[in-house]
Amino acid sequence: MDFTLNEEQQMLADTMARFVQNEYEFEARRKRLAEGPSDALARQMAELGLFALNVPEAHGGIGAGAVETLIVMEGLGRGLVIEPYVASAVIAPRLLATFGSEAQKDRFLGPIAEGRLRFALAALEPHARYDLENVQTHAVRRDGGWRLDGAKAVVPHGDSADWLIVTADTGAGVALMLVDAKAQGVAIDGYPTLDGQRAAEIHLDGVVVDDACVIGEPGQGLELADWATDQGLAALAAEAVGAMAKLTELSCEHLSTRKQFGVPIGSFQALQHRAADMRIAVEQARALALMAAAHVESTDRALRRRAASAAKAMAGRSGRYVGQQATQLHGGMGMTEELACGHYFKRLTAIDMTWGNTEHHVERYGELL
Amino acid sequence: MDFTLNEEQQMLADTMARFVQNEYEFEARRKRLAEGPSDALARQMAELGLFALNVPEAHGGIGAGAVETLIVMEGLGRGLVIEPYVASAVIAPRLLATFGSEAQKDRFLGPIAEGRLRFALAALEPHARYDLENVQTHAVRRDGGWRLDGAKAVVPHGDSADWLIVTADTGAGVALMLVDAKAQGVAIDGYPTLDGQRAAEIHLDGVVVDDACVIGEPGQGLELADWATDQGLAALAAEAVGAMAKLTELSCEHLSTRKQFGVPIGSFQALQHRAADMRIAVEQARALALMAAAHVESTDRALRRRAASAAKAMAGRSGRYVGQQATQLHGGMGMTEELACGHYFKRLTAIDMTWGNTEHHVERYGELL
Amino acid sequence: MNLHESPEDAAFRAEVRDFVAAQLPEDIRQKVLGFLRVPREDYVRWQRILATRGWGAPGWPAEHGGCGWNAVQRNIFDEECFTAGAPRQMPFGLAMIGPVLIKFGSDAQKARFLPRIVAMEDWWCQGYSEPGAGSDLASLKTRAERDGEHYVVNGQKTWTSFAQWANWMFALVRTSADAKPQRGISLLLIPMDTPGITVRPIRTLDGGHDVNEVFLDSVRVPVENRVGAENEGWAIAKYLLGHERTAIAGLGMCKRLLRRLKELARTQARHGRPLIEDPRFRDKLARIEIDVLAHEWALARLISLERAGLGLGAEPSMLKVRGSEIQGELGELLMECAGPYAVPLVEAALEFGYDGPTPAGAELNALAGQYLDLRKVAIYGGTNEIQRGLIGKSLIPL
Amino acid sequence: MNLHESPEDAAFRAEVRDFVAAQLPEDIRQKVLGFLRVPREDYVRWQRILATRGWGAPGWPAEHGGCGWNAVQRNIFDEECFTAGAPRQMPFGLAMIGPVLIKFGSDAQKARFLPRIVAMEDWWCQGYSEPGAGSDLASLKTRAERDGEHYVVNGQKTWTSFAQWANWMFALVRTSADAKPQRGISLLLIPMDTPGITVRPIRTLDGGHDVNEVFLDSVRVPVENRVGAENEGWAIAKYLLGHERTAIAGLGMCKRLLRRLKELARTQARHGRPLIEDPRFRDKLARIEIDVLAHEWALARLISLERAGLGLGAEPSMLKVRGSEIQGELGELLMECAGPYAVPLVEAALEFGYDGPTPAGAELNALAGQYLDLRKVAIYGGTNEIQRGLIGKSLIPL
Repeated sequence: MDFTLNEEQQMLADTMARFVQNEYEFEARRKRLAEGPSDALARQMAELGLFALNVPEAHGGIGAGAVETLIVMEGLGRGLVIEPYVASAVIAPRLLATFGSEAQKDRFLGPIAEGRLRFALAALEPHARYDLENVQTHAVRRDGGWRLDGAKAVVPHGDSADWLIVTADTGAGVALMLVDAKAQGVAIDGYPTLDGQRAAEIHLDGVVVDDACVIGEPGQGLELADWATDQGLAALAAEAVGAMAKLTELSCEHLSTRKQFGVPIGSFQALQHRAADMRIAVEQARALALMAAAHVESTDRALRRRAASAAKAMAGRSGRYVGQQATQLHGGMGMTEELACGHYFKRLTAIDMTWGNTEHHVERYGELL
Repeated sequence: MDFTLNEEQQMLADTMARFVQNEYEFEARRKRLAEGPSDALARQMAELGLFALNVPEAHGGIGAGAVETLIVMEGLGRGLVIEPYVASAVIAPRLLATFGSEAQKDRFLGPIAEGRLRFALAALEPHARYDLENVQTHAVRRDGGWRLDGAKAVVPHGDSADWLIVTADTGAGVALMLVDAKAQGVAIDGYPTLDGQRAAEIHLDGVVVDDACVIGEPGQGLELADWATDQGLAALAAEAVGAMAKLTELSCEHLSTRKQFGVPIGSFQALQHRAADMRIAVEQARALALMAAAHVESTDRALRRRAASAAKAMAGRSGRYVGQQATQLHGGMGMTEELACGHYFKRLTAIDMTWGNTEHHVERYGELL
Repeated sequence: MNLHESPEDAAFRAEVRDFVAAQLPEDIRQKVLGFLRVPREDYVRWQRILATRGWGAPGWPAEHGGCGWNAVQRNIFDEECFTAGAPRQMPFGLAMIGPVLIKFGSDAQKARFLPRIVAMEDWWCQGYSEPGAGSDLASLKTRAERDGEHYVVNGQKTWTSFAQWANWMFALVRTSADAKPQRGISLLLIPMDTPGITVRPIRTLDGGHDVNEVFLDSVRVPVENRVGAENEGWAIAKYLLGHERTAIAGLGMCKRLLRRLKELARTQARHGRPLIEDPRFRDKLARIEIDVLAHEWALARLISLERAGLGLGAEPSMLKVRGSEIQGELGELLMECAGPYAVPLVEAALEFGYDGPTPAGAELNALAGQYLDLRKVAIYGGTNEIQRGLIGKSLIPL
Repeated sequence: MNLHESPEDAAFRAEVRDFVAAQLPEDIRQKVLGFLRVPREDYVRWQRILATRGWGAPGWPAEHGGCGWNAVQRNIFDEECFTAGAPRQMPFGLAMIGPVLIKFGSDAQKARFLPRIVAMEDWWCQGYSEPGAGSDLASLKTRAERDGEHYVVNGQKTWTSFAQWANWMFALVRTSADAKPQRGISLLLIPMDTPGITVRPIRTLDGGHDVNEVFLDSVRVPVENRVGAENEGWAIAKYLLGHERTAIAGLGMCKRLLRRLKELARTQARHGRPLIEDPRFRDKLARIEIDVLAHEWALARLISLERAGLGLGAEPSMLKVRGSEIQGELGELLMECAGPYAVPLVEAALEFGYDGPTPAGAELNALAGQYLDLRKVAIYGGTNEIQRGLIGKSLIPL
């Protein structure tokens, strides 16, 4: 095993660092937070190749793998970037490249690589909490397609997506479908989330989807949604690592500069030990984010699922610890919007609650023991 | 509410402190540990009134209450006294005084008060773990009595008891019975336990028990066993408080005398904070041991059960924390038999695993939410 | 020992409970229990209801308009009010400057301010902390220079809770530079509408606005507004910080959060059944309820020992630490109840009466903010690190 | 990056696994995995099996009889041996005095001692710690005075593991009193049968006897048994302590304990079904397995970065802390598996082949002792407090 970055990977990491430095320094980010995701920035990210990363070369992409995705996500996490990314640049291209029809690939992968199409993963439902298999959205057969009725819950960036990736129960198994966000019968209620990003409740009321928009076979949808979610989990775990690593660095900086009783508070042993435990938490989360990157493309289903759940559970647990302790170490200022600390804490909290929290993924892992 | 000791209670606490000081100083205890429980010491404890405590005055006892029991148990815990006490001096007299027939009271309570009869609570079975209601011991009716077949597991001090308090399934509910330890068909296999005390596996093979030895009504046995166990739990919780309070004191002493790099290790902030957390753990356990003392005699069944389980769960959790941390603070020496530290850790560990560990009692409490 | 509530105390508890149940306005109750924003007028409304009943100042002696209650009664009162969803009684007047005036104030000051505190005709804020100084009072920088019958105050205060709503501030200022740091401090009472005062909000993680920076730029304060002698403010500050040490246990808040948590655990589902029936979540509920019980009994014991004159050592610090840990955990569990619906945060829905859309109702919408906000309990009133240091040092003779 | 084991490493792993499966004597495996006492001869037997295969000294260069393996291979070897239930290779010869002799020993010393270490013809023990000195080597008190061609050694060592089984001890002694504390230390090799040596057992919490006090009373040691120059032992001691820093992760032990835990969770029941199906216990298993995985990948990453010359900072300390925490928790969970049957402790049943009574079989009987014993991992090799201090200081520029 070799954990060092090769030349291309190092360049990618440097690119991310520069991007964040130029566009996402604290004050710049506050402005972006107030204004919401920016099309100009999305274009810039596309120019950097970030949307082409997971698109195969044959379709105009870079055809990179899970490791490169991890590098990008860690960078986005360090910068607390709010632009929609995971569903459009990781989940959708991988899903379509792996399970899509040739027609779907031709239709979608090019525009994805160019950053011109946005996707959202809309697989969870209002009463399902984190259970993918609890699908109450119904798909009824009608000539050459399906009629969908149902609702999807807390869809990250659901209100800025062009296409929704949706599960629906056909009566003979669940199908995974692409739904045009502007199709008749689609109602998208967007709202802000605690971390300054956005999500949406989505209602499907007699939405017509034709067969060309079904991914894989109808009946295969649950497995595909599970696969797609695992790609997302691996990405979120890496983002969390970036965020908590940066937050730990900020905390250590604070400890070395902030003085009390005439000495830097970092000279107090209890706080040194706390910093050590935060650093250890980051290391554990990073180890499993790497493991997830290693296995998320595996055809061994149990291996893939275990890896994704382990990484997400650890990201949640470590993120919670690091977020809480960073706030504590920053004192009152850590409780305010005026330092970066609290923004990291909020994003880490939101990541934990997305697509299954720590408890959910520990349970999912336990079922695979 | 008044948590101060009245004059009699203060005298009792002083008595316990003197007893421990005279008979159970560390080296003396090591000798006792090698020799096992002592009849002479039991007589001395009887002379101090410790066995009469829970016997009503009408039967030659002191007729004290749960608070006095708590004071005694805390004292025994501080001294790590290995003499059998809880079943004989707390559970049996309370059980008989509350639910026993007049004949049972006349027969047993006097000798109990004088410390001449030893009891053991033998309610749990080999495959039942901590589930009282899992009774596979059978009681079959035969003229004027019952014939018992079955087994009882990890009975504290089961091999030095004169009488066993036993549950048995009559087919029409469970009965609680007193079984003469010397009766035909009773086989008692005693063995040492990790804390230097003793327990026993007990086999009942066609043991004949006559009706006079049934406590309460046959069919009421499960409720009585539950009640009896709760008395024991409250006592163990108080013993644990004594042990962990003393262990915390010993640890603080160690911190103030042991030097490293030329200063007492207690001057290191991280260790001061650890001592604080240990002290807090003791305080929490003490609070609930007091609550258990307040409610263990309550006729409100749910209140009693909740209080006993809460106290035992907290005693287990706090005891584990204090035991582990004390060992850590004592360093290598904490890992040896040569300091008191490890002996406290072992007793606290054994208490946690007796009559339901922390996990069991959290679950039991949860069922009463 | 008597481990049961005395009949008098039980009767008192019932009386408080009945009163709160009958008199607490329903809209206020809903705001408080639903973790919605509570506006200024609600605090005033509730305080006046209490004052009308004669319960405006639980901690004060009767001769100054207080209830003259003992610690047990005060604790019962707090607990019942909190659990029922009453807004907290603002401490700045009642628990801070009030007791200081009673002990150090002139007769004129007492007559002028104390009744207005009880009736909440004044809203006080606290001018203690300064930027960069943390809890280290000796490094106080705000200066007050004598100019005839006035002090001219220049400096900056921070973490000033509700300064935006206050019409009075009590502030520590430096009135002499040559003395050693602890000396040369005075306590001034400053009307917030005095020219030269600027209040700047500090937004907290939950989007809320409780705390502020307060800038003082040549603010003229009459000398008669000084409490106690000039340069003798240190003793007053210490008195104030040592006051009401058992209140930091936060027991009422723990019980309120626990009650709410159990309600939500009954209405929120997981794998198709109520959370309270999920063995994993039920264990968590059991654990935290056991923690709250331990906290309650530890507090009761401390109050009893204190009444018996057995003195307080580091025990209040222990209660502070435990109280904040429990509140932090309850915040986590509340958020966990909401699961994915903890992520949405529609700020407008934190206002009572909001009838716009939220993804899953206002009650879940408020939980993430509440979780974030509760982290502060481990920081304020002396961080848990400071408390642990006090406890540790009290245990280890060096 | 390449996050998959290389084909060569995978083949090597398979080779080791097959070898251990075929060659590890069954009785030894049972003792080790059952937490029974492992006698001296079993360690020797296994070491000789490894030596015969050419795997006696994984960490040594080939020219001294070692395997010449890289860190990845050493880690694979350790992991496979541990997981399969092999006794650990005693570190005192292989990982301590062996590497020291290779670097600092004379040719005669190398020729004399190294082959005997690999074949375990000698059993070495370590004479470092002294009573009251902890890990503070500078305060070393044992004196060695020159008397012709001998040193005469007087003093006391403690925490000497397996001194009762050793025929050689390497000991730090003070050969000069006038220098500053770090100077004036020498390293001597002492035959344990030299007159004047007394070994006193220290019983540990689990009733075991691994560690000892060693008293040295006018023990005469030939000058040729000194390693390196007189008074230059400090550098040697530092070299020794800095060696094999990734081994402190204890990954093999973590995996062994985890495997055992999962076995027990399948055979032990709660509420009538296997523990592994109990949702509460299964969650705990999942959590700890996730922890072990994280530990494994963190170690693999560290080894990779180290090989790439990216250097070790405080990472080994992090692995030490996590490894000890995980082992401690696994010890707790193993004990929890046994429930009430964790309480009995029949010492005789800790010996292999015991056929007397135990309440619930030898396998549960050993668990409480194992739990107690595992607490030591957070203490030895530099306490976790020391490790956390090192990590913290490396993070915070002061």
